[in-house]
Formats: sequence, structure tokens, C-alpha cells
Amino acid sequence: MIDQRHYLDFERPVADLEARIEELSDPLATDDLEAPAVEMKALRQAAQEIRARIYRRLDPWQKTQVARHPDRPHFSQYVAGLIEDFVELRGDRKFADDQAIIGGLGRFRGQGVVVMGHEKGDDTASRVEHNFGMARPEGYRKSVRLMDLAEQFGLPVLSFVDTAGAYPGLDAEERGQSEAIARSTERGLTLRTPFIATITGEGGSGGAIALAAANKVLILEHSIYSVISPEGCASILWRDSARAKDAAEAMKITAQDLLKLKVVDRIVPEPVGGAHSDPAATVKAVGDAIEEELKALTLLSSDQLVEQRAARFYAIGRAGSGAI
Amino acid sequence: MIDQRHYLDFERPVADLEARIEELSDPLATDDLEAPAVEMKALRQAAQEIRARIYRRLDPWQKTQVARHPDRPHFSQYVAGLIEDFVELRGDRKFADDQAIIGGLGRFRGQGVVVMGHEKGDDTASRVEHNFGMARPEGYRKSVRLMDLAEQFGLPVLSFVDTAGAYPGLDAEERGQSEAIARSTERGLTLRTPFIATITGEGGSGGAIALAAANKVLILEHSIYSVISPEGCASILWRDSARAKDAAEAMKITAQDLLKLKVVDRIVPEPVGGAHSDPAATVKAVGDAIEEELKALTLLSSDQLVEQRAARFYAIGRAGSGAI
Amino acid sequence: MAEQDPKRKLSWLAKIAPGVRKMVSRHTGFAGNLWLKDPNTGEMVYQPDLEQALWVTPSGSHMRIGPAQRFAYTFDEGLHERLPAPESPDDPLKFTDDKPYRERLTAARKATGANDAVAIATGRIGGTQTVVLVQNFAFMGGSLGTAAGEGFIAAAEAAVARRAPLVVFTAAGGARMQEGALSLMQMARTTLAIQTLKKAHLPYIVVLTDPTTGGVTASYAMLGDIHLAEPGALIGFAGRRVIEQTIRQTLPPGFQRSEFLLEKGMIDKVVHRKDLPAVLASILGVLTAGRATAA
Amino acid sequence: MAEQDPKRKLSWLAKIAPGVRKMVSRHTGFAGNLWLKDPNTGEMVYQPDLEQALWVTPSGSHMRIGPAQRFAYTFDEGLHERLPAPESPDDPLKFTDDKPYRERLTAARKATGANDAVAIATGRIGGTQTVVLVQNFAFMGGSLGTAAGEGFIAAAEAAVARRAPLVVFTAAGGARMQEGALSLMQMARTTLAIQTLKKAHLPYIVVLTDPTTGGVTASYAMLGDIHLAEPGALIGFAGRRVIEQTIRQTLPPGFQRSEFLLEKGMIDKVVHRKDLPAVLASILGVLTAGRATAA
Ligand SMILES: [Zn+2]
Ligand SMILES: [Zn+2]
Repeated sequence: MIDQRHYLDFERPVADLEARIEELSDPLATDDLEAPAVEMKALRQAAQEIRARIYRRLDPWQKTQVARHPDRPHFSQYVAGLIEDFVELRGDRKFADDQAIIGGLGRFRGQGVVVMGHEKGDDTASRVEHNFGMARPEGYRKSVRLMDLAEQFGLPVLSFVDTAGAYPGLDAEERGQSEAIARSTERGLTLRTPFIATITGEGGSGGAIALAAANKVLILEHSIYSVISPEGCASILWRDSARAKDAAEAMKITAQDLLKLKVVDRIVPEPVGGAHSDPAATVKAVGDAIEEELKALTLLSSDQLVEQRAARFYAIGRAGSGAI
Repeated sequence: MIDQRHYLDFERPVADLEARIEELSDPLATDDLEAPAVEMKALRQAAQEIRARIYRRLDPWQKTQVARHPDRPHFSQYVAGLIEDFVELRGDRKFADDQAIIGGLGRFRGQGVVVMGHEKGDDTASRVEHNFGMARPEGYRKSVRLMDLAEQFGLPVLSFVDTAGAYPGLDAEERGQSEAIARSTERGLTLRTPFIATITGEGGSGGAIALAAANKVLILEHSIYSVISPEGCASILWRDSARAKDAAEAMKITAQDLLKLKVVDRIVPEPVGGAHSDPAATVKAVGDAIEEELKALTLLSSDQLVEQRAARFYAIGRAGSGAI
Repeated sequence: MAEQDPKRKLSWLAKIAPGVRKMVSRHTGFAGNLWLKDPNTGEMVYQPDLEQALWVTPSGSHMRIGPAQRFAYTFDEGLHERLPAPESPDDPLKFTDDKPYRERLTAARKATGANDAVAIATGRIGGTQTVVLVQNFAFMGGSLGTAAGEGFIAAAEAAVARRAPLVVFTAAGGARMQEGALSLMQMARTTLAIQTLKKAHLPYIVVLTDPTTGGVTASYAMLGDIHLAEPGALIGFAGRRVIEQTIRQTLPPGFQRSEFLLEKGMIDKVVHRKDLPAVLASILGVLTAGRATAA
Repeated sequence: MAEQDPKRKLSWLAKIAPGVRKMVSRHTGFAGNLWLKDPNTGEMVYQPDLEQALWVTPSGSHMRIGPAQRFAYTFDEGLHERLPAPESPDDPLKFTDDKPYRERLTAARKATGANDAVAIATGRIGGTQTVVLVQNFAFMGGSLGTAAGEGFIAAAEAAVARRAPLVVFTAAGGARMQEGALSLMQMARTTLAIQTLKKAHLPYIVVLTDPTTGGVTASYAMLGDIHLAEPGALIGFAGRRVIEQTIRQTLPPGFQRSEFLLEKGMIDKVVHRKDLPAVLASILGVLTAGRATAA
């Protein structure tokens, strides 16, 4: 992973340093075996410090880039790391199986669960297969089916949100993209079992909330959640998508802003350098946070779960709710 | 209607007589105004008697032809004759609106109801529009939606069954014809409001039962209800679809046989000469029968309705249920 | 299929006429140009004629109308009582693009005389006591912010309190970007409000009008027990340009219009504006006469 | 995506081996030809090898198997107890085509040693006490008559009584024409039986095997909480010939096969016969561990 890593623009200082480290670690490039060892240690430490400094003060647009980083752990990695006995369940029972949203049954730390989430894919072939995580109506109808199943068998639902948005295609419109999103949101809100959503990358618009109408909404430190992409917002408000940075700032899309607005309930810290710099640690941290939240929700009755969820969403942005 | 009527093969004696009557009623063909009047009366009486005699002893294959008669009243005529304030409701909210099944809201003799049924169409254009009453998955998903609506608002469901069967097309298979039929049958069986189905023409296979999993199943005197068409059965069992007459007899598809088997609960008599000879009287007779049955069902609670429906179907063909 | 008794139609016209007449007389005081362009044909139409025709042009184009007209056209004899929308925080994000959001709000309020994009009223439709919510496209494109979300919730609460159906006339470009994720949250919040109607077995009817797109379509606009639409209304999730960029194809004519959605199974009936009160009356009459009780 | 722990898979193979071995030894007493044709490739396969391979040919063709093999392969260590199907009237219509139905029934009973097309057993799958129903294609094409319908109802009742899941292996050409409308009624009767499982929150899992068509597909085969299918199974409502006559086109390759239905969203997973017990075990383990209670 690290050796093939994609550097983001603002990671340039780290990239330069790490290039130098690589140069020095090439045994053909030097005959002095002592000096580099000392230098390397210092360089590595410097790189780590610079990275930490950069990541401590990412601006919203930089966070957007981190949230979209191709090496950021995807749904499949969360399943591999957190779910035992996973059995993928496919299809909407109406038209197709949409691999932009994957879901199934399994055990999360011993507890039977339904899991589902957007999958962006990891290489060209799988990105195409998963349509870059942009679901069609069939994806949202599958999520409704999975939530029905969860309710029927009393299983908690864990969702992982990572999408630029629902697929804006002709065919998706024809088959009722709006209706499918609306029904998926509705199903989440009416679910009589615990439901925890984690925004692991991009939480893009209706396509995201359709899997995030949950009792608890967690978010990774550098993830974003937004009503429209910064580029989309900029192109509407400034008629210039290049002003995405301004839009990202104005719209308050970062985990930190969203926690203040009570749109999310909990931030899961990322490793220094972002989730992509240590996927395994990220997956574990997400798992630990989910486990804690799930434990608390398991104490509630089905009625209480539905009430808690309603109260949670009603409180957002409400005058006197103390959120703003 | 009568003047453009289609005669069935076995109506030949009536056709001949009525042709003669028409000849005599042409003022240019005769100059004697007294004799024909007398003759006409006798001829008309004779025609009516022969028709009555023929219709009293229709064999199953003849009944099949009557059940399929193009002038037989269709769903739209039952709606026009029985439902006030009808508002058609369209669409499955997933893919399309299927006009092979029509449905909506209205008032039946003062009572708010959901009505739905197969529509075969009356002329070439409308037959194509309604796909000859052969529904695709969208039709059965619309019926599920209509039954959901009926339950949500406590409205009885009246269905009118008249189909050769579900549409056996490539696209229908692709979009889950089987699943759609199964769900529609299931929705009928679980409905918490009164549900009365009337087989008004052909009750063809799964495509029919999907709208007939009702508390009471009525059938018109010369209608049929069958697991497969006589032609289909003959081509499988005898490898000769021309033996449809034998298949029609062997399969016990007539209203009279089905009442004995308890597959249907009540036969609605047709006018002499069949429903197509007097559509208005037929529609009224069906309405009267439905009204009576509905009155009785309205006394049952929702639980009782579900239980009565289950008991009804469980009893069919069961050893010791007294049906056979 | 005979869906409307012609006598009924006549009596309905007679009924709503007073309301319409009131609207007409109120508007003819208007000082501006009395001739308007038909958006379909470019033909000039005399405004008093247009008002008499409920703002439907001779070519059948259903022009956008605001809450005042909608209430007048919808309720029996136009009679209704306005219900207040609750207070909600203005500009929660302190949002600014070229102009501060707060200034845009102030301008929209001045132009429309309303606090935000939704208006609520109650009255009778075909005799059935009903709560009606109207989205006003003239107020910042009808967009769904916290105020509109709170309005929707209030309308649902009013309906439940009165054991009355809720009819919503949608019209919106989508979410209100200036409220960021708070705008997105209205998709969930309005959906919750709808559940209170369902639980009480009260009808929730959506009438989609031009245009209804984005997050509004992907939430309460598609969750009705019954969906009606005015002819030719633009209804969809994604915008035309975004779709064309995605699929690199131009879109077929009629795409995302009411008639298209009818064919695609998303809408029950496309209804001419003049027939809406009668159709609503029939639907509400039947749905409220059933024996359903709260679960 | 790692779906199966390889260690688990191994332990499963070890587990079912005894059952398989029993089957093999029972069948090798068979006096006929020990070489069979692979229906895919035409290649000759040695029957004892085929039995060892659970009747899956080297080319991957999943050959039709009867209840005895299915029970042996599915239950932990092949251990199970057969449950009786209730009595039902033979030949209710006194049906005759070239041969009386009663004679056909007698012949099928002689050939299969069973009373009709369904067999029921109970045992453990991955430790979960489960009721399993198997349709036997060898008995009059697995067709759904009153006896099979009563068998399905009995299996559902047995599952409810034991608070156990029901797993159904479907295989049928469709309805049993010789029972006319009584056969059609089984679509509703089996659907009713499924409702008793739903009400008790007991899993109902369908495993579609070759072939599953007609009224069986259009009822209980498509009402599972989860649908699995063996590879390459023919699954559909209408028959190939009927469809081709209707649309006047030849059907695309793979049409109505398991993999096609997976793509079309009707099936959750296509599972090789050897993996079925492990997949069922995972599913049943999770579904029976939830906190659901009877409604
Ligand atoms: Zn991935
Ligand atoms: Zn007709």
C-alpha cells in the first residue's frame, strides 16, 4: 500500500521527504552504511512530524480530498476486518443486483448483524463493477430488503456510507431513483432494531442519507457529509466549479462541523496521515466505536429505538435544541 | 351489441334463425306486413328457446369459448356499472404502469373500496394497450400496492379476474414474473380487510390466483378457472393442442365443478345466452352478489378475515374437508 | 372509463368559482403589463384571462402559482384558514457566497411577503377537512431548508391533531445549499413526519407541480399514499445537465415530465389544474370513509 | 471479499463425509451401468466418482438428486429424522389422459419408493435444528399437487412446532395438471404456510435446484427470506417454448439460469453443492441468533 501510495497536493512536503528516504535506502546509491541509518531515522521522524502537522490542520477542501483518497479503506475492507461468517445477499427482488451497495449477514464481534454499505472499488475493473459507489434504485431497494430482513430477525444494522451520491443516470431516473432513496431513508427511520451508520469517506447527498437514517451516525475524522458536492455547490452558486474550496468551507461539511451541528454523533479518529495510511488501524478503530455504540443501543426496546431515532433527527437544527 | 355479435360455433342454430329474422325484418324484402309479424314472433321465441337449451348444457370446452367471448363484459364495464367516483391509480412505483391490470379507488353502492382487475380490451387498439389482459410483473406489483392502500385505510378490495394468464414474455421473466405473482397472492392472503374476487371470464393459472386469494371467490356461470389452459394441457399430455376439449373436460374447469371442489364459493348466474348477450344485467347480477357477500364479511374483524381466508384455502382438497 | 360524472364537474366549477373570482379581482388591481408570454408557444396571453383559467395558458401550460392561488383553487369555495409555521433559526451556518444568505432571505421575504418557502392552511376539500401545504417556488426556488422542514412537520402535526388528511403541493429545485447538511437532514425529518400520518391512518397525498427535483423528490414527494401531478411538470432527482454529462447523451423529449413518470409507474394520475379539487375530493372522500383505526 | 474461512470449509467437509460415504456405499450395490454421461459435455463419468463428488460432474454440472442424497449432504454428519407427510386424497378429479392418473401415481410410487414428490426431514445444519423439505423431480417431475401442498404445510407446521427454520429445496416442472384447479390452489396454500413461519420469526430459506418452474416458482420458491440456487439451475415462470412462441425470438444463452436470476436480483447467492451446508449454517446461525420474538 505505502509504496504505491497516491500523494495529495498538500502532502508534497511529505512526498519529497519520503522520496529522499527511498533514495537513501537504495544500497546501490551509497557505500556508506552508517551515515544513512542515522539520517534515515531523522528523515522518517521528520516526515511523520510534517504529516502529523499537515493532518492536524486540514481545511475542508483538503479533507474532501482525503475522504476521496483511493487508498482509503472501503466497505469490503470493513467487512473483511469486522464481520465473521459474512454471507453476501444480493438483489432487490424486482429488477437487478446493484453492486454499488453491498450487503449481507454476518457476525460483528459475536453479534449477528446485517451489514451494508457503498463500495467504490479498488481498481479500474472493480470501480466499474461497483459503479464508483454510485447506486441505482436497485441498490436502495436492496438496502430496504436487508433492513426488512434485519427487522424480521431482530438483527442490528451496521451501514457504511461512502458515496459521491446516487447515480445520476438516465436509467436510474427512469426506474425511480427518487422513490428508491426515499424508501430507503424511510426504512431506516422505521427500523425496530439498532441501526448504526458510519460515514467512512464521502457522505454525498440523498444517496448517503438513504443508508444513514440511523440511531447513531459515526464519522471518520477526515470524512465529509454534504447536501451537494463542493464542486456542484460552486458551479451553482458561483457558476464556477473551481471554487469548490470556497463551497467546501461555506457548507460546513467536515466531521468537526457536523458534530457541532448534531448531524453526526461521534467522530472516530484516524491514524496520523489519514485512514489510508493505516487501513487496519482505521478499521479496528471504527469497529471499537461501533461496538460501544451498539452495546448502548442494545439496551433499548424496539419502541425506544424508533423513538430515539426520531428524536435524534427532529432535534437537528431545531430552534432551542442547543445544536447551533 | 347484438347486431354486431360474434356467434360461437355451437351457436350456429341460433345464428341461422337470427339471420332469417333479420331478413324478414327488412321491409324491402317483403310486401306482406302481417305474416312476418306473426312469423317473427315465433322465430324470435324459437331462437331464444334454442339459445336457452344450448346454454343449459354447455360442455367445458364450449364454456371456455363463452368465457373468452370478445363481447363478454370486461373490467371497465364492471367499474362503469358498479363503481362511483372511480379514480384510477397507476403504477408499481418501481418500473412502470401495466394496463393489463387496472385498479383504483371508488364507491361500491356507497361503500369506499379498492377495485382492481384484468382488462382484456375491447378493440384492437385497446387490446394491445391492455396486452390482452396478460399482466407483467408491474401489474402484480401494482396490485400489491393497491392492497397495501386498502389495508392502510380499511377499505375492502374487490377484484375481477379475467386473464388467459400472466404474460409469458422475455421481459416479464427478466423482471421477476414469478416473484411478482407470488407477492400478489401473498398480499391477498394477508390482507386485513374484506377481499372478494369475482372470476368474470377466464381465470388462467398463477396470473389469476394472484388477484384471487380472497375471502370469497365468486364466478360467473360460464366462466372457467384453471391451472393451465385446455390447449396448454392438451399439448403437454397428448402432445396435441387440438385435444383441448378433452383437457377442458378432464381438468374440471367449469364454475359448476369448481363449486363442488370448493375452489369457488358462489356461482353468479348469467343471462340466457351468456353474459355477452346482456352485459348490463350481468354486471348488475355480479354487483348484487358482491353486495351480499360484502355485507357478511363486514361483520368480521381484521383477525377473523385473515383467519377465514386461511381456513378457506386450507380446506380446499383436504382429506376429510368434505370438498371432494 | 367514465371517471367523472359530468354533473359533478359542473357543480364543482360552480363551487370554486367564488374563490377564483376573488383571486381575479384581487389581481386585476395589478399595475404592470397585463399581457404575459405563454412559456410553451411564446403567444401573448391577457393576464385576467389567464387568472380566470387558473394560470393555465390556452396551450395547456400550467404556470407556477403561489400558495394564495393554490389555496383559493383547492379548498371548497376557496375558504381556508392559514396555519402558522414554527420559528426556526435563520442562516444557521452563517453562509456566504457572493452575497450573504441572510440578505438573500431578506430579499425573498420582501418579494413574497412570506417567511419562507412553505405555506400551510386548513379547510375543506369536497367536504373533507384537510390540511394543505404548498411549496412556493418563488421563494428561493422553493428550496428545502430548516424552515420548510419545520413547516412540513408542523403541517403533519396539524393534520394528526385534526385527524385530517395532508395534501402537499410540491415545487422545489431541491435542497437549500446555504444550510448545508441541515438541509439534507430535512429529507429524514419530513419522512419522520409522514410516519405520524401513517400511524394515524390519515391520507398523505402528494401533488407534484413544476418543478419538483432533488432532495424534495427523493423524500416526501415520493412517499405519498397517492401521487398526482399537474401536466408537464418537471419531476426528477438529478438535474438534466448532470445526467447529460454523466451519460454523454442528450435526453429524450418528455424526460422527467409528469407524463413520463406516469408511464414509469411513479405517479397515479396526471390531473389538469381545474380538475384537481374534484379528484382530490373523490380520493379523500373514499380514503377517510374506511374503517381503519390507529395501529 | 473473504466469505468463507478456509479452515471452516475443511471442517465442514470432514463433517459431512460420513453421510456421503454412507450414500456411496448404499449406491454401489447398484447393478446397472457404472458409467454415466455428463449432460454438459457428453463425457462419460464413473458413477462412484460422481457420488463422491455429490453428483456434480467434473464440468460442474449439478445433476438432479433425490431426497435421500439431499438430506445426507445437508444435515450435520448426514444425520436426520424423516417426518411423515399427511394423507391426502389420490386422484381427486378421476383424471385420465392416455393413462389414468391413478396408474401414473402407482408407477411413480413404485419407481421412487415414496408416496409423492416431497420428502421432509429434521436434523441439524451447522448445529441449528432445522426442518428440510426436498422436492423430488423423479416423482412426476416434482409437480405440485395436493399431496405436495399438504407436505409443504406439514413441514412448515413441524418447523413452527420445533421453533426451527425451514429450508426448502425446490425442483419441479410446476403444477400437477392432473389435479386441475386443486393444484393451482397449492400456490395459495403453501403461501399461507409460509406466513406461519413469518409470524413466528423463523427463517424460511429457499434453495432453488434444477429445474424450478411454473407455479412452484410463482409461489413458495420466490417467497424466501433468502434465496440460494445451485449453479446452472433452470428457474423461471413460463416455459422456454411458450416464451419463444410469444415473442417470436430465440432466447439468449443463460436465460432463466441461476446466474441470470442472480444478476436480475431474484437470488442472493449461487452456491456450489459442496458449499451449501456451510452457507446454510452461516445464514441459519445468524438469523436464529437475533432478538426477534413472535409478533
Ligand atoms: Zn475496496
Ligand atoms: Zn373492456
